[in-house]
Amino acid sequence: MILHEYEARNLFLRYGIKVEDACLADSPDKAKECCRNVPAPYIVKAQVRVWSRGKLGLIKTADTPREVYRVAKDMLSKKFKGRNIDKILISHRVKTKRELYLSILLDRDSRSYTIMAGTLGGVDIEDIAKSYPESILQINVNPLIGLNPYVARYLSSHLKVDKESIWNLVGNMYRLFIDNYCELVEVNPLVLSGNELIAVDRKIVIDDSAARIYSHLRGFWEQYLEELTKEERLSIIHGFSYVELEGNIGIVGNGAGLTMTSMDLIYLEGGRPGAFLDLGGGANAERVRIALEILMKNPRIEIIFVNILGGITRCDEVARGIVSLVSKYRKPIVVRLAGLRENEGRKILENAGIKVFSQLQEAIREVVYYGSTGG
Amino acid sequence: MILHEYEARNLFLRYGIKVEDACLADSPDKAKECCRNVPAPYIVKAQVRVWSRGKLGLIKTADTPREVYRVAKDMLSKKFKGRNIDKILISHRVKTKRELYLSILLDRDSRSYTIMAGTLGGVDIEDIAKSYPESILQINVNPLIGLNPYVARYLSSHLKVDKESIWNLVGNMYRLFIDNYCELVEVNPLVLSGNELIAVDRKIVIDDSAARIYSHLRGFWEQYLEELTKEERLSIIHGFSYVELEGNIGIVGNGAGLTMTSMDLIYLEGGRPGAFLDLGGGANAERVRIALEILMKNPRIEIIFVNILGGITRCDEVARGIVSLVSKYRKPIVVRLAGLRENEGRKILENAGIKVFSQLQEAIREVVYYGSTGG
Amino acid sequence: MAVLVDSNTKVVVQGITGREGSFHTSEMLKYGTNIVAGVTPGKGGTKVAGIPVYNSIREAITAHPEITASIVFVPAEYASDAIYESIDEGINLIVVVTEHIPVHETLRFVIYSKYRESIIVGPNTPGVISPGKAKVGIMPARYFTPGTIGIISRSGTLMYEVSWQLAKHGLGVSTAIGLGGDPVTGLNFIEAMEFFEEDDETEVVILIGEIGGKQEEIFAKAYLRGKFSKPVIAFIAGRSAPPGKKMGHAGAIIMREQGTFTSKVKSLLNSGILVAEKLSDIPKLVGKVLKSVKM
Amino acid sequence: MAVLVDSNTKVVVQGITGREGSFHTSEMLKYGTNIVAGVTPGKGGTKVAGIPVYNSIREAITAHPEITASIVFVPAEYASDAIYESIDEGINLIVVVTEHIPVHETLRFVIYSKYRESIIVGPNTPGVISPGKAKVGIMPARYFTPGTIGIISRSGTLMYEVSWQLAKHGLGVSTAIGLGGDPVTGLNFIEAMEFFEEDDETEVVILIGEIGGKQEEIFAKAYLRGKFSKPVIAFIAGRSAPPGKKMGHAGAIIMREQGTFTSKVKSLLNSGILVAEKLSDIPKLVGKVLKSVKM
Repeated sequence: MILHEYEARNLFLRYGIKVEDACLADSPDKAKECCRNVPAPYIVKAQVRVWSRGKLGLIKTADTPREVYRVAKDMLSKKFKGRNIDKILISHRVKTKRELYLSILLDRDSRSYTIMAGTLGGVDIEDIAKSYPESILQINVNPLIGLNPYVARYLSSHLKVDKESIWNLVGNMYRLFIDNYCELVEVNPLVLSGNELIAVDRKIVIDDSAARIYSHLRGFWEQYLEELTKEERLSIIHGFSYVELEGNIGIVGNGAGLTMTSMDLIYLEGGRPGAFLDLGGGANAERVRIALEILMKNPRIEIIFVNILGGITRCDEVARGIVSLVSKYRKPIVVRLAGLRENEGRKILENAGIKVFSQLQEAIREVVYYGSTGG
Repeated sequence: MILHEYEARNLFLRYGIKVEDACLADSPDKAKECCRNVPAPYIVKAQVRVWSRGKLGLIKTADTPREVYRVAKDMLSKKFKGRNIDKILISHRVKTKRELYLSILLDRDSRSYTIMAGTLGGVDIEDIAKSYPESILQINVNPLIGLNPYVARYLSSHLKVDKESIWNLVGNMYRLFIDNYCELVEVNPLVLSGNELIAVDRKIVIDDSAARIYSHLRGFWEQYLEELTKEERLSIIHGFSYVELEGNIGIVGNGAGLTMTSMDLIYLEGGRPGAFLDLGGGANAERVRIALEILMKNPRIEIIFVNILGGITRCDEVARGIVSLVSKYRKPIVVRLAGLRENEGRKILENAGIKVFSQLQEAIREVVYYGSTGG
Repeated sequence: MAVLVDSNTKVVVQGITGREGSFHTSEMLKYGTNIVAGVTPGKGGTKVAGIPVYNSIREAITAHPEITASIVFVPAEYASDAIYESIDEGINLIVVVTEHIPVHETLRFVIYSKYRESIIVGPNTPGVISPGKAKVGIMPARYFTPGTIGIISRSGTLMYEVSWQLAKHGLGVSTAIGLGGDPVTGLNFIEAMEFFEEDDETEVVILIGEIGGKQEEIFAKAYLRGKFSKPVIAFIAGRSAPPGKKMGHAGAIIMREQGTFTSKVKSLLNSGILVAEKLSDIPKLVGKVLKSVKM
Repeated sequence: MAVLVDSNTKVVVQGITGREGSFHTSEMLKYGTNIVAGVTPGKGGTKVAGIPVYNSIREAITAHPEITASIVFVPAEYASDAIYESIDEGINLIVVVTEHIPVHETLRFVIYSKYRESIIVGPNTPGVISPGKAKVGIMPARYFTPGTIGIISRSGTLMYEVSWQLAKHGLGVSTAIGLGGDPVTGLNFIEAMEFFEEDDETEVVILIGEIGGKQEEIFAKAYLRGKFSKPVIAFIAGRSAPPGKKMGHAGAIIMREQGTFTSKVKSLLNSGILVAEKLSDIPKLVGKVLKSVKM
């Protein structure tokens, strides 16, 4: 889960990291009021969980409280990905000598943490990595060892900042990263103002699995769930992976690989996937029913493809679950089913007029055909 | 360095571990006064840096303040290994349900820490290990991982104590162990009184190398140095290993292996080693001179064997250092010398009437002969 | 022969008294897997499917010193502790079925397992099966028939699917290893391939990858350098996945992680590895390779 | 052939500008060791004995990617940091001369080096010498002549002594490894022996142990189990040491550590290893063994 920037800012503060003056607002009036405590000039940032807000027009500058009001009003009236923008952060625009970049991330491939330090901050790090790779220093940190003092030597010499300041900063960021099970802690830009290092914009990504079970992360997790649609929330509670796409075919499968492969095949055959729903492990009848209901209620979805390669699941149970829904929602379904009591399940479905396949490829062709003819 | 028990007790307190009521005294009067704050019955323990004080008669019980006074007077008038016993600890004798044993040590061979937990505490753990090995549970803890919760499960089930209490205790002991660079943290006995675990007697050994360089250990280190003889202190400052033995031959060598081997050979030839002094690395002329002076001043030493296999050391310099001392102290010296400018060194020594050998075995025979004839 | 598990593997089940643990203990026993003990703290002295339950791994090993492997069904909150317990007690192979273990915890115990020379499969894995010999996992047995093809898969259900398609073409599997769907796992493609490279019985290996991470690219590089001699056929799921989305366990799509479908397929092809466009192409490709191997 | 170091070894000296570092850099260069760079933070850009100095290992490796080994002269307070730096930058062999590194720190970086597959020799070691090829250490060259005998020693000066006695009997050394005098070291006897076991040139190995710890006993057990095929001759220092005393670096004599002279000699003899009573017996024993090897 990507934290909101204001949540990240609070965490930075709690770990003793210097941040800019700022104030959270949920209305243009509140935004203007914020300006009493935050000195001009300003930067106004939409609080949405997304990468590269700058490129998306979700970050604006303002020089006066009046301008802040105007920008705030505009921003708060907008939608982003179907949701209202309901919070904005009014930050002081820090005067800078230099803008730098600093992040710690979990690198799955090297089985370590990676610190990235860039001499060119304030812009998209991926662009910088392409155009000026030598401006970025990478240091791997082993999780069992933690930060060694040489890290401060390396950072100080690359970023041309005082060794003690950068050691304090990276140490605090590292503690934040570890304590909160982060996949990423990023400061961009890290501003050198006078002799102080200020973390002016930040991004934190927390591991969902940790947020699920550890009480000190519960606040972030609940805030996150609250912002989801009912369907997305339901998916998370049941451990589904649910992604909405552009097309009209809804895909349910057990296992990410199998569901993705179904999607790939539909795409290769010319169909248009409209939603991806991975049931995860344990495809029992109840879970299949809940998942199907999510897709049934999605207005973009015209046809549903269910791909259950169970083995342990009882197919007759799954079949009964499917049948109970079909009569209620009347969207066509194509099922590919295999597992325990497969024949019994097939009979139940076929009696309800649902086409059942045991070969994946055939099922896919059927779905795409249905999908392109509108069912 | 073995900490004094009262130092260990203070550390335990600082790490939130429950200990018995106690009071440090340096006179019989002070000991009696202690009894105002420490409830009867009592246990009086000499504060000396040694293993198994019980067996050595350095721990006595007392039931009344008057008895404490008597025991204290007796104990404080004694010497231990040539030094006055100048501090005693007056402890409350805790009523116990059961006496247990718990320690954490650094195990060089398994490259890990080891937790040892015994159901039979209050007696010598080595005796217990021989007679009742099944009463001791061992758990290895990897330094990069630290304590896992299962350790509490194992300890609780072996010691038959509440899981949460033992988890707290072992966690605090572990932090103490790590923070203070301990080779050993031991509680014996660990007393179960009511439902509380009380660390009634303790032993801590701290790594000298850490005590040398880390400021938070400096207090212990300086106290330790203060209690040494001038010669021992000098040895430590210069990084020598100095051990006094029973015989009359003083042995100086560079490198523990070579010095020990010299000692072994003298012993095999029937000589009696009286002191062992390993110069450690870097046998330069100045270090050789200081080391020799320590042995020259030791009244038990009648003859000195110097074994320098330098290679990089300039032998002529070493020789001049030796010669300057010989005239001053007049104890016979046998030298085995090899290294840079070996011949020049040999000449200088021989001119001063000192026998020089390049073969170890021959030199040893000469020393033993000298040693048994009284020089 | 087979890799990782066979009829000599002696298994302890961690979390045996739970719903999943007890169910799959029965299933594994039915398949012939040699399960000798179970562990659930506080449930020592009971039995599950006739298998004795102990309070700790040490108790289990004291009673059954022949134990060589563990399978972990312990819930995410307690899974790491159970895994450390097994590593510390010297168990060689630990199959972690548990889902949703925080990735920081996985990172730590995976690194530690390398130091202690324990092999961890998973987390979030269906496990390992050597058809006809033993399964230490939760895969449905019916899709697997014995043979000479090794399978290494990041996805569980795709592993079943592929094995099934092979079976329908008369092709069987020596061992199928589910690496597990989490971003960090105990075995990766290279480490799993090392076992197959050493296995006399395995003639060809199918590698089932997916978008996210760079494991497939790293494997391709090692293959190109000549680290392995056996032929490999690959399949990558996720060609149609929109960028920047988490598709199931396809891993956190954090920026700077390039593992796209295109980059994976490109580096595999570049290393002389056959890449199947569709799952259904795999048996054909295997057939071709086996013919060339035989020559 | 030789083990660990030879004329292809490219060395960086950590702490090159210190008194010890600069002196031994010259000595190693005189011996022919291939030293290509030195590191001292803050002293980058200078030279020592003609060798360029860098601020960090990464800078040194960027300028000299051929570096394969490091020798560490950094004082105890900063030594661990320097060692982690070298491990993390992928240096294969790290020889740690520094004395008095706290044992908790050594424990940590030694464990870490195993995970990263770096070889650490020491701390508190004279280093490694392959006579006639290279020395990465502080041993006096004059005592070593080339030959077919491997030496593994916990003591530095005893290693010189033994090599010298061999030389006087016309016997030479393939490689001599000083394990280091500290209680915990990177290589132990078994790990060092593994290198010699693989080395075609080494015919017999001399193991120089001392009281304290149980390394010699553990080695003996492994030898008894048949882990090694080459003949081993052992010598143990400390037969006359009084119990419970620290004799130089002979290790912390913490209670429960049995490593006495008697237990060591007993288990070595028990494993079929010849044990020399006196140092001066070693050449004779080697001669005997070599004769039987030749037959």
